[in-house]
Amino acid sequence: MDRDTRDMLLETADRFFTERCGREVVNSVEKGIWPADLWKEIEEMGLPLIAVDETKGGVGGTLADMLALLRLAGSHAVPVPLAETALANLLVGAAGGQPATGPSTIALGPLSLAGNRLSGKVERVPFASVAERFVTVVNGTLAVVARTNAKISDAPSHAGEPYGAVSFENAVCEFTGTSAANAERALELAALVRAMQMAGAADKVLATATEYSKQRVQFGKPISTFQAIQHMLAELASHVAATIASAEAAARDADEGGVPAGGSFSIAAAKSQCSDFAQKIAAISHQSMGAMGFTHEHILHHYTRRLWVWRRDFGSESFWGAKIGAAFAKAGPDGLWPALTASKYAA
Amino acid sequence: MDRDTRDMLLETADRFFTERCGREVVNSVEKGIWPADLWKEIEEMGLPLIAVDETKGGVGGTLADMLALLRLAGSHAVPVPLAETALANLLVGAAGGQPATGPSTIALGPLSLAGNRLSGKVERVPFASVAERFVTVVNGTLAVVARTNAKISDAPSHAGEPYGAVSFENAVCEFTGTSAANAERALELAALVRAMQMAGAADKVLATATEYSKQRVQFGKPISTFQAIQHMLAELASHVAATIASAEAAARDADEGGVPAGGSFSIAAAKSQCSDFAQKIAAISHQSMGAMGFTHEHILHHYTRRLWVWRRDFGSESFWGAKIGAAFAKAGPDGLWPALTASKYAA
Amino acid sequence: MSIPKLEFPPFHLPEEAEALRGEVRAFLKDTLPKVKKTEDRFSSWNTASPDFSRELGKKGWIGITWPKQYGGSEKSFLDRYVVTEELLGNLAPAGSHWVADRQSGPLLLRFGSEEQRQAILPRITAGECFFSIGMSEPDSGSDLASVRTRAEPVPGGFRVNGTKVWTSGAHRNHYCIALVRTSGQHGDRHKGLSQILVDLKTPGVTIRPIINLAGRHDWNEVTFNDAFIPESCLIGNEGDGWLQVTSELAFERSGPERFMQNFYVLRELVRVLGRNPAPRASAILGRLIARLWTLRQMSVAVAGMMQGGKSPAIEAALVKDLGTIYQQDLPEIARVIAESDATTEDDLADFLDIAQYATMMAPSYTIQGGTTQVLRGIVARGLGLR
Amino acid sequence: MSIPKLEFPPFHLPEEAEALRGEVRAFLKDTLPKVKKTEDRFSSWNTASPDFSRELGKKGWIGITWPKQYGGSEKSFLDRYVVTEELLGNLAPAGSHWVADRQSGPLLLRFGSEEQRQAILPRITAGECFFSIGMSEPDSGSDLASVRTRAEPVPGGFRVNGTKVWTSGAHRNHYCIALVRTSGQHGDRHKGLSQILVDLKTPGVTIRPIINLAGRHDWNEVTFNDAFIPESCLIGNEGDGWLQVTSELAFERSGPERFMQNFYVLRELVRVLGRNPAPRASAILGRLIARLWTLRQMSVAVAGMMQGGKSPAIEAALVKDLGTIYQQDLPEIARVIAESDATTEDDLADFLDIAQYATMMAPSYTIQGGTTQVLRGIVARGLGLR
Repeated sequence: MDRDTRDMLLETADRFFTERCGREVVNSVEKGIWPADLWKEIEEMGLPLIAVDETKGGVGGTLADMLALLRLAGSHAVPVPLAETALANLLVGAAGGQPATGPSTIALGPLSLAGNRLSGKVERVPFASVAERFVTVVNGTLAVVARTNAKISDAPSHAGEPYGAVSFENAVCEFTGTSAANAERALELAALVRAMQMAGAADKVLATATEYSKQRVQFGKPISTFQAIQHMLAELASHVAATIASAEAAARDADEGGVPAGGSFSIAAAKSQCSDFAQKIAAISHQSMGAMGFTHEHILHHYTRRLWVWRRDFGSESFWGAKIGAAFAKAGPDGLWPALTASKYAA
Repeated sequence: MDRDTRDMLLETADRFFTERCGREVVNSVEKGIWPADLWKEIEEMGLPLIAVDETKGGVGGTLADMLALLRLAGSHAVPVPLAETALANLLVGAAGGQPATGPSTIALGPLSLAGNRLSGKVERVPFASVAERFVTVVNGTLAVVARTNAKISDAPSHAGEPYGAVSFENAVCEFTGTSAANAERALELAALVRAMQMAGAADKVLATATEYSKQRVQFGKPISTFQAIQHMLAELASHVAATIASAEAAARDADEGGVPAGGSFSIAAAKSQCSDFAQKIAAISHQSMGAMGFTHEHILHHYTRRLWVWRRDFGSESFWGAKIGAAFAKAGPDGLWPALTASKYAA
Repeated sequence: MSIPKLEFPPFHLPEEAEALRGEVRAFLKDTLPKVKKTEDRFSSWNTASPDFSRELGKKGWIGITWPKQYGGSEKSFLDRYVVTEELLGNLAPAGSHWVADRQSGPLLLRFGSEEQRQAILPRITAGECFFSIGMSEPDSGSDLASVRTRAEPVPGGFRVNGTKVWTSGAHRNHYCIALVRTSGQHGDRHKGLSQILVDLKTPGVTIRPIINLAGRHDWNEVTFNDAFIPESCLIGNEGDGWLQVTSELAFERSGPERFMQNFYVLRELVRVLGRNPAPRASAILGRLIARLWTLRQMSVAVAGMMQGGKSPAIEAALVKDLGTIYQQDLPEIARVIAESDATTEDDLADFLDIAQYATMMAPSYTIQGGTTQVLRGIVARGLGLR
Repeated sequence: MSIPKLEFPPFHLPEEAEALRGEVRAFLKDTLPKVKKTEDRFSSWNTASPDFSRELGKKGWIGITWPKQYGGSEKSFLDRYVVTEELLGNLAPAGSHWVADRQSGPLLLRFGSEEQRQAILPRITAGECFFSIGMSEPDSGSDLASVRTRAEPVPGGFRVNGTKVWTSGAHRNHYCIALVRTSGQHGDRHKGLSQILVDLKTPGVTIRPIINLAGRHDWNEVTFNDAFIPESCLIGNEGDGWLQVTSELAFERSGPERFMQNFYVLRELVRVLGRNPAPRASAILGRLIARLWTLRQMSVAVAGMMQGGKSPAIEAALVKDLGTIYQQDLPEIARVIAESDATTEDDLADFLDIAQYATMMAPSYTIQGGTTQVLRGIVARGLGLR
């Protein structure tokens, strides 16, 4: 997708999300209502197929195109599994399969595959309760299981999205194929997707808190004029900036590498970074907004709660930090600087 | 010592420290100059013997009296081993020995005693370079070794005080006796002494930073009028308050228990607490004072650097925290609340 | 230097209070259901249970310091302290009577008419009458003096119009004490404000939920539409509202509820780390325990000072500020150490949910009883900076 | 919503720059003594070594972007970036030429007279001429416009009186560029200020050490007592001093020196944890590395924007703010994890000293290049809050 096409697509999507993913929709998803129309329109726009080849009916975008879209989706708290489905479709397409319509999700975890039979259990699968199929990678094989062949135990996330545990008991796969991304890589890509969504959400948190401070009057003047609030928001901006910068750098590195490999260290570092600062972003924004930001009525929590959930999804800062730390420890002190400047795991 | 006597003694000591422990004296100790006159006067006032029985020529004060004095000393950065000597004398007296004149220090660590011969090495012994004798407790025995029988390797602390490593190689002890405080208890008492010194230093840091903010003019007004500075100093006050409160509570509990035992948990908690917040106190005070507080000329660093050194002396927050954590973990969740309200290790 | 010394003189709760502690513990052991891992147990005093409150009332432990003529037990403020901290430490559902016991009752005792006292206080101590506070308004935030709700004098009482927000429990409580403007204009600030006792069933009073970010309904919007409040429901003197309210706020700052709202997390952390954690996990657990112990020492010291007739306002504000910091740190520190040192995967998953919930609730700690900004302003004033 | 979007477009340093990196590394490997555990290695650019700077000058790596006629290499700003970060990453003693290369030279290039350029720049690029900055005064602090040092026009030049403080390296450098008042009154603030080039050997200029809390002598007080400064030493136009200085400050904010002053601590942490740390220790190490990586990505992105002709002032301020936070966190986080996970006791003792030293130096990070207060003010303005 050339730059102009992407910009146009993002602009269209931005307008669409602004119009159609308002507070009410996000809230109703929390009540367990599936926004079927919204999903249908999203499919009609082709968004879940953004990184699927045109030969397979997709939009033909790159990994980078998909990630840019998902950052945007993150800044709108889009309450459907667009991220999960887009990634699932990308992986299915790259494994020689044909992406289907309907919401999909990614289930990565301790699964085993015998022939085309999948077994095992994955906790905290995003949108498990509404997904029509589960896409996973076991070692080097991609497998797709239809909802009917899985056992789902609902456990909504703290953001109210329909997460759940998914069990497969010798479940028949509707598709298996050699995956372009092995299991480890699939997890990296999923983590990167979350990092980009977090960048979008963080951005929105900053905009929301800043705007609020200009509107909210206390002791006769906008709270934005209080030095304590100004410094609070400046500190917030710093943490948001780090989130955005790390996610974008990792997206660039992963895109340059492609689906099978590349940018592994950057992804780990970005997810560690984004997860690390999520709490600070949430805490400062809430502190600056007081009781108002703590109500369900205000939109702030759509973003802060997602940040809290997403920091844990597909590996927390400790998970990715441990990967980085182990590699750098192994390489010793002299390996630190060269690896850091090369954005590579020390070896 | 009754309350009035103690107050009078503290008042006298306060005036004395104010007059005689000014910036120049503290700085000259850093240059390696031993303030012999100061020490002599301190001895003449009887301060190192504050908690030694009158029958042994001491002042006859309690543990609490000694701790109150050492908190005061901490708030003046008294650059001689008053704390170490007072504790050493207390222990020597309580072990049936006769405290001698001259600066002493406490060397607690992996030492072994065979008859009246002491062996082993202790790192970071406070005032090792100027102490005339080293007092230690090995298991249940207190031992005193003269400077001449020890090997001292100078390693000034980050506060510029003459710390050092001390080695004993089958060193003859000038006194051994059954210690009222076993080795573990001696470490507790030393940690408590440091906690009280930290309380004094923390208090002085707050006073110093607050006073400075009222004097220092920027952009045409005292910086104390900037909301950001006000909030910074308020946060500083919170951390100082916790330091003072925890140390004082532990001092009370230890005093009620007496030299051999009592208040063990409170001491551990207080030293953990004081060490835990030392950095925040130092960091905020420096931030509020900018470049001026970073100069050697200003007195702020006499206190912040001691806080940094003292937090590590006789057990860091991790050391004491681990003791507490291990006991509470062993007792399980139901033991937590009863132990906390009883100020006791959970059992 | 002339800045006020911060002192927290160590204080022993008296023997009677410690004896009472034993009684309370025994009672709670019998009365409380086994601790379950539900969000309802997170915050003892945000969890309403009229049944529990009634049982507690039977023991004489609500309004424990009040005169016997109003159903109280005439025990000391320190006895009350012990009951309160035992409720919190044992995760008891103390939400129903909490405000009545802690704020509204004492207010009525101090400023209320004899008629009000006799009518209300015995029902509070019996655990049968629950209160809300109607202070904040949509545009007031921390600026509590900017009250717009108007109580216009009419024959026999007041006609009240306006809106109160963040009114905890109004949907399940009986009364609300509201701060309203009885004279003067909005711009008059502190002047012309009064407190009135509002029966929440009064015609013209409408209660709408304000759901919090976790989807819980604790807060309400209470709207007055020409609601008639009888003259007998004026609390204290007309125009003294601000004075009365500010004396109330001081109460709010240094109690154990200011650092024990998520005590449950610490308890569960002990569980999840098992009986023999690695030294580094022990160290982190121990440091958290040390901080909580310190807060309790500070809080008890403030209670001791208050019992001794002092008004340690700055010290109380410092306890609240530190309590907030601690409660915000706790779930985050616990989360990280649990991730590496939990004994089982299942326990870990549960615990991560618990810790996340606590983190999600943490922003509310800075809202109750004065935001961090307001508190730091108080401390700054105490330091002579403003 | 209309707040400016924060963007840090990922930027690849160009191939030439990366090639240069290899050369610089090879040079440093040959030139630098083995890393010793001394405080002198903590902060590469606070450690002066005229010998090292001369060697670096021989390679053409000082003033690398400047025109060849002044001894420069006419390479890109990004080449300069790589040289800078390699000096820091390899803990090279870059303190002697640091200011001349980074601030003073560029200032002279931009505002200096041809005579000044020809006289000074070639000596800087040769690594033989070192600079200090005379900006702050005893009463100025962050309020840099409140300059009192006066340069009174006299025949042929100025007679200068006043005092500058925090002047790094004045005791070992050749020149100082001072901000002085050439017209108007103290109260005029930004107006009437000028920059002058001061030979530090000028009669009437006295340099006294200001020792820092760690006992190090980096800072100085520079006093002017009727010091005569020739007219030819005025930099730029009379009265343009403030303009020139503020354009200088922007330079200062987002370079790698803003987050790599205590890189040594991270390096040593890797050493002390050994080759196979426990997962929890790895996690903490990895998180620190991730944060440093992020800072570098941000800094490179800002460099890319600047190369592209943009003026990312807010972004640069954010990098500095985050860099400060990181550098203050690093030694404290490292200290705690080392205490539990160092492989040997001896290594641990050394490391705790290193980390403590770094913590002790950390307050200075908020002083250089704008205090945290000033920076947050800049960001707040960028957010449209002031």
